[in-house]
Amino acid sequence: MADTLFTVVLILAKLALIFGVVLFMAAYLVLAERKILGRMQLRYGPNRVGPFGLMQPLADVIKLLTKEDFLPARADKWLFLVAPGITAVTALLVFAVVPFGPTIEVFGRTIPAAVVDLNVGVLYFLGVSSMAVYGVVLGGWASCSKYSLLGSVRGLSQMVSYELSLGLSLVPVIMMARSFSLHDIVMAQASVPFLLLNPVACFVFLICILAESNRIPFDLPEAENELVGGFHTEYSGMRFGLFFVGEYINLVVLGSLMTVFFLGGWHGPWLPPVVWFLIKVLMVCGLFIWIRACLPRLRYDQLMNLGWKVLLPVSLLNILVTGAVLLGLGL
Amino acid sequence: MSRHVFRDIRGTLQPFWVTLRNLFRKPVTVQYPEQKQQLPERYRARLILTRDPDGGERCVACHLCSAACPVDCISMQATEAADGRRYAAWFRINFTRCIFCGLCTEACPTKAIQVTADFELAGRDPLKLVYEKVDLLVDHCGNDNSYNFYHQTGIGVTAPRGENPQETKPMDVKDLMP
Amino acid sequence: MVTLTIDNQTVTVPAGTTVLEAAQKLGIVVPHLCYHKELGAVGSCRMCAVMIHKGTLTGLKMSCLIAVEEGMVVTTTDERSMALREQVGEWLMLNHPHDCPVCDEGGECQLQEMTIAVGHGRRRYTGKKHTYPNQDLGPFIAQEMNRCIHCYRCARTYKDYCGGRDFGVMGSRNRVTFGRFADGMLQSDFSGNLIDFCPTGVFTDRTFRFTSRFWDLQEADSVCSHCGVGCAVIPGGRLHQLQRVRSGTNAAVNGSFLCDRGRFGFDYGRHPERPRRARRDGQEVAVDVALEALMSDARALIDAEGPEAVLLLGSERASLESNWLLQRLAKELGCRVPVLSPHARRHQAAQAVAFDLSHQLASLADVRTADVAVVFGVDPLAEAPLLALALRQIVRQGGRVVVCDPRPVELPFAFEHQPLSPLALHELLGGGDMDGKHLRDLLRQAKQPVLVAGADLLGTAGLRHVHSLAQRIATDDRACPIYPVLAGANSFGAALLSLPEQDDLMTRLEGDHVRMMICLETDPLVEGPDGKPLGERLARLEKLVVFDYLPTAVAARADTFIPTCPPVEASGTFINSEGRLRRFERVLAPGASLAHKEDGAHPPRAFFLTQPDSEPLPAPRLLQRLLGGETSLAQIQAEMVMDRPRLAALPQLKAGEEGERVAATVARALPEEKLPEQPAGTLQLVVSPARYGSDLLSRYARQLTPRLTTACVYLHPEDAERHGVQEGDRVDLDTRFGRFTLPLALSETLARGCALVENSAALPEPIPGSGISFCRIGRGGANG
Amino acid sequence: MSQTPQLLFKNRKAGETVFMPEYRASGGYQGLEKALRTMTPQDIRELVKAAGLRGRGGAGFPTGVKWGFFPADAPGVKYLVCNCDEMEPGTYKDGVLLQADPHQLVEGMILSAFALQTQVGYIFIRYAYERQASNLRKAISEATAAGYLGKNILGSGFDFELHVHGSAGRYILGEETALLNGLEGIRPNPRLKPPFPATRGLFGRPTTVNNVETLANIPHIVMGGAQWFKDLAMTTDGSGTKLFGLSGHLNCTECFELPVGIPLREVIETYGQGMWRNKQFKACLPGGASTPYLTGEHLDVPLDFGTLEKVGSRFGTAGVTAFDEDTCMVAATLNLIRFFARESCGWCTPCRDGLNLVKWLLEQFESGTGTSDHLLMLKEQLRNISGNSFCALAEGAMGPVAGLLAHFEQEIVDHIDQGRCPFHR
Repeated sequence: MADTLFTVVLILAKLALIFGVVLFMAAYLVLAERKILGRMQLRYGPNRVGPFGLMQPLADVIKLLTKEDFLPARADKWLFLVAPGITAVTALLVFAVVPFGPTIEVFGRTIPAAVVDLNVGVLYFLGVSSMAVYGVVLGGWASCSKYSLLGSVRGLSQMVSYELSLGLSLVPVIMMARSFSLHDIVMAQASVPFLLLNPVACFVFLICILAESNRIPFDLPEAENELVGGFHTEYSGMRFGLFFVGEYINLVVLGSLMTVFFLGGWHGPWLPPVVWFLIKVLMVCGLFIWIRACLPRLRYDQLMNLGWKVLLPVSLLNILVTGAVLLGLGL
Repeated sequence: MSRHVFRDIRGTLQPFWVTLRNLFRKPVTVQYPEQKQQLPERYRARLILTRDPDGGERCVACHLCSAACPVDCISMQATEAADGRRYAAWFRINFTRCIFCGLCTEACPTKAIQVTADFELAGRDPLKLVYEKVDLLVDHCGNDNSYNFYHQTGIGVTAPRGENPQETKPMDVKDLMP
Repeated sequence: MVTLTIDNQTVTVPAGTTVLEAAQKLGIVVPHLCYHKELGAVGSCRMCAVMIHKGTLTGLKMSCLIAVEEGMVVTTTDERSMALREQVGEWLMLNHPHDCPVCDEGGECQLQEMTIAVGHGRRRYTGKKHTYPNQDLGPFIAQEMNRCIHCYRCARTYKDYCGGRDFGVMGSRNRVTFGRFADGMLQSDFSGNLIDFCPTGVFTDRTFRFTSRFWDLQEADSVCSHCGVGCAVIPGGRLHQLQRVRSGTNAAVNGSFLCDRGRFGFDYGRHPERPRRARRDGQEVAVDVALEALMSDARALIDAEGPEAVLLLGSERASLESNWLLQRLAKELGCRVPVLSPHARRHQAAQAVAFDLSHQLASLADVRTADVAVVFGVDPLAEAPLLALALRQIVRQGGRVVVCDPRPVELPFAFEHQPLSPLALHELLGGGDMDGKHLRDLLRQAKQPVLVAGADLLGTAGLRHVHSLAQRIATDDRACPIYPVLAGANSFGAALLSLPEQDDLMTRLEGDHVRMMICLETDPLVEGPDGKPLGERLARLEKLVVFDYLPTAVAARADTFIPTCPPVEASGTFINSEGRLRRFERVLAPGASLAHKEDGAHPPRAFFLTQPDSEPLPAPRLLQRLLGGETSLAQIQAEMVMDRPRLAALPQLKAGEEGERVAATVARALPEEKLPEQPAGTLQLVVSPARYGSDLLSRYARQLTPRLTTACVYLHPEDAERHGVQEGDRVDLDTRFGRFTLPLALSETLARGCALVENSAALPEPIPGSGISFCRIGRGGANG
Repeated sequence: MSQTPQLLFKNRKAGETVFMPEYRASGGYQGLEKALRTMTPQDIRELVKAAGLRGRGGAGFPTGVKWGFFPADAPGVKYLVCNCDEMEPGTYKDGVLLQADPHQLVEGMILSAFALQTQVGYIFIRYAYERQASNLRKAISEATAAGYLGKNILGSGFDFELHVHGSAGRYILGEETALLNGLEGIRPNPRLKPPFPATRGLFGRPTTVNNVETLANIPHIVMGGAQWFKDLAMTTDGSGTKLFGLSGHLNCTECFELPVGIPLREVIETYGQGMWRNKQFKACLPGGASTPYLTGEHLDVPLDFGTLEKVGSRFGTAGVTAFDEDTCMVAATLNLIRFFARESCGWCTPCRDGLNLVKWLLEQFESGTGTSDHLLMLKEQLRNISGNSFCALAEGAMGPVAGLLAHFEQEIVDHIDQGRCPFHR
């Protein structure tokens, strides 16, 4: 009984911690992105609210919360209301399996530094992250606006296209780690991160998560200058905020996964593992922001060509090569 | 495959370098309310109605500015003074609509409507941005100190008919001499 | 038909067409100034030069002067012709002042357009410009001679086409001026055409001076409602105010001309006392409240007293749709069919035209091309001014015009006047041979004769006679059409809609059956022939409901008043005298003007969703509300076509087009009209409309005030001598509608045995076209 | 000098006017009598055509051809109008002729009227020719008294009445259709052609308009015959004699009757007695103010319609105005253009405004403010006015300008370069 209670408390505590950290990170990623983009464009970025604009996220939240919650005429009311939630929640859910540190022993118990350590963590990640597309699709469709619909159709096909390569790019990782558990995958990289062992898979994975997160250069579902914001055209106030937050949570989550799958997780010298983990995640997020400052948006046909004609064959080939090498090495 | 593989790769990577370099440069942004910029001479902002060198209103209410205005923010009513001068009975510019494109000043044949550099027009009451003639009319010639439209028109307003420069005296139509 | 090639395009046009017109047909604009399609070509501006490559005359020629030839090859963009055109542009602009910003023509100036079209943009002449003195041409037309480019169009319009005598060309070389010999109001009744025909800003509309720019005006194709001619007009307004009227173009009716009454008499709709609010028992109420109350009153009365209790009265100035909906309303209420005109005799005459004569009516275009016209009982300038202009064209082409009318008719051309008293006119038409043979011979020899019949003076009987005369004159190879002159803008339409069971107003009002009367845009006290008895009868009614847009006498007496819109504020259909269906489109939204009230006053700064006083609704809309349910005008028209097959053209009708003639179906027998016997010692009384200020609309058009004439009684000198009165005396006139005193004027050209008064406000009861009545005359006792 | 046969001037005596007795004594009215007795109208028309008489009023249209267009057999009233509105600067031959011998015109008009079967004739005479008008009135009354005018002339059954009508005094009235308008009493703007006066002229009736000298030649043709008349000229395609009115910088400025085709040199040196004050000949107007200049190189050109057209000028009215070497041709042209611009009727744009622009341009040159742009403009004016005006006035006005640009462009350039008139001292 007490055992169960302890487990529940532990899980709740971890949840609260992760929830807090992830949301905090998401909020400040927004600010960081705006500041970094600004500096890269020789601007200051937000610098009015608080010192160096540090209170900007708070101001944004207050603003979003106090804005009118607008429901378009002829919109599908329930789906319209639910869709932003789907995006945010699925992003958060993925984080359940992400290990952010080595297992620790507390009161004689081995506690994984993740909400749960599923032995099929990779599959869970793939499955849940696929759900995220529902937020985009349902939100766009329910708005009853041609821009939203176009955005959601784009989002749907984009995500479906890249989901495949995403999954296939992880196969070599699983082959090398011989486990579906994320914890095991991290452990397998104790000496050398998979980035160095299998850079091709890492590259494919990076491109795919860029596409998954709908960020530049793959932000076709939003495409402000073509589709007026795409699937979230009709959203305002906190519902828009949820989409927005969901996108940045996703950024953190995908950064974490990148860290877990290819950057060796929490492994690193001198510093505590959690700090290493955080540093790596922030580096990935920083890369994303940097890319946003540099690359233009792809054209739709280029996007599809890249997904189906380049990434898919490359990841398939990579599996073959990885398998052959593993076989050759007799591992 | 493209024949310019290396150029393309370079083109893809170069922005990363540019942005990275920019990250450590000083931003060019002017922090507006605290710092003010020196505006260029031809800056286009709030419109005024000027007077001719003789002190008369230049505006003849010809409606050309309102016709040129792409946002229809100018309206007026012409009327006639006792000396035959055409002028605006009322003249209204709705600065909530104005986009400061300056097309009205291009269209103005009398150089009456001119732009100034006063751009700080924001306010909370839109009606306060609807300027009437009394708000627009200034006491100077603006950027042209010599032009007086009525000296060029051939109709007798500022001078009797035919006594403006470049005009002959009105002819006597009943004169039998050729 | 001739086929020629212009700029590599072939076009087939009738022989006699000029190259300029053929090019216009292809959509090629050859710049021109002195040419106008109504005035023809004179070749004075030399701008329309084109290069003729193949034809009798080749080389650089003026396209307005060269008639097309088979196989001709023309280019309009040849280098030589372009150079000449640009040069002509420069010549014309040598002395033209740079005052477009203060010129009312700016924006609709042909000179501006053509100067740009020919490519003249840079001034090379730096010498001095000519100036001219201006003339004061009266309250309607402003002159600014400096702008003149000497195209001679004004003189050709005013003198040649319209027959004005007080305007012309003076001086020579580049000092040619156009104007009157001395300052003063232009005397012609067509002076306003100078505004339309001057290609630049020499002659501008003084009533419109500095009011609006052309491009700011809301304009729509409309129909003039001052008389039965139904000229095409294009009213224009801004800030909810009608500001001017210019002539539209209708080749079958007015060409491109308009009379001054139609052009300057438009301000009845902005009369300061125009009622704009619904009223019930002296209290302002909402329109819907008033409508509901009037409906329940009517239903209650009909339930209690039977169908005779409510009388609906239509109008000759209300649109076809309004009158028809009034009939629907009668059906809905269960009362008797409406009376569609307050003037029974006039209405009967209009019915005779609409049903008996409609298959052989002439249009004004037919009148213009005729070679002999005989006019019976019409004073064209007063009753149908554009008819006078059409008749002038007959004379200009060498034809003849004979006018048989008791009045001292004046026309802007040479014509033969036979002054016949109304009874003598009937006798002549009825077969008496007084000068009749001469007329008959004249008509028989004519190649294209036309008869003009004034319905007011002739009545049904006279029209009948004119009809039979026309049948006798007509031969197999040429018809003899009749141009009828009806009074109201929609007299023909009201007659066409009338039903056989309709009675005249006074018959219906006999006895005390009628307890409630609803008048639709009419003032029976002024427009009907029975002012005084009608007034007494109206006083005995329980309810008097008036729909109108004018502050009329009957509106002042109404228990319930509901404001409606004048034609410029509504869309609808009129049928003009010649039976032509004409659509007019709404120009402005109803409502009080937003324009400044006095000098320097601003229009309101605050914003309203609805403008104050914007309540007036068009009459058809109000009637539809009474019937329950508003539909579109098109829907009403579709229903009308189902009901009246003669109006089949209605749904396809477009404003600004020529309009469709309504074809006759079955001629219907008209009652004989008995001519009254003349009592001994009396004179025949002729009540004639004045040129200005007689019809209801021009009574409320204050802009026409400068043209009003003083009211007087006219007698032939012989009659005056017999009655012992002298010119200038104040004389008493005893008529069946009362005695009144007016100064006496003598006229040699008046028919003997007649006393003529012009219908004006000076009469105790203004009675238009009272038919044949008699009066006694005596020296005025009051002040000698 | 004296061997030229004198037709029109045979009765001319200085300061005197010849009337009926002398005129008849010198063979007057014999042609009329011969024609009315022995010839048909058709014969006369063919005779004139064969004689090759060309209009003496300036345009030089063959009179016989013009008469050929006239519907002489049409019923109704027809008019014969004599154009004596001689207002062209440098032309005064008609005045001299009528001053000397008015009966010639009267006889010529009766003959022409008979040939054209017109019943009414008008002599439209310049306002300033008061003496000539009274001479004509006297001649007409004499001819009427003698039975040459009025009903049933000389028993031939032909009726003709002749009126003298004074002009209102503007140059444009010399244009035949403007003249008809002036005669009708309306504003003398030229009329649109077609219809030509031969079909619709005065008061809408067929009308023919001829110059004084043309009409005065008719009796001589009738008397002398076509071949004799043709042989009078010094060129093969010319015919008859011509009244040359000399003016300008010559020692003798009088009117002479000389054969058509006489070389310019002979006119200047023999009849004009050389240049005034022994200056050099520079240029001349060969036929009145509306003809392009001839220069020294043209001195041997025979003066006839065809030959002058070949050298780019016109014979016009043969009012030869000579200029010496000290003349500023720009100023001379400006003077002429001032006249034409002032005399424009104001009907068509090229004449009304174009001539004024030409005047202004020449003033710019003359005052020294002209530029080469102005010269270009002047050339444009020449190109655009010539041939594009409503009547011949503006085209004639551009004659001297055309001559100026053809022969004296360098003089304009000098004006521009020096910034003043080089001849101005």
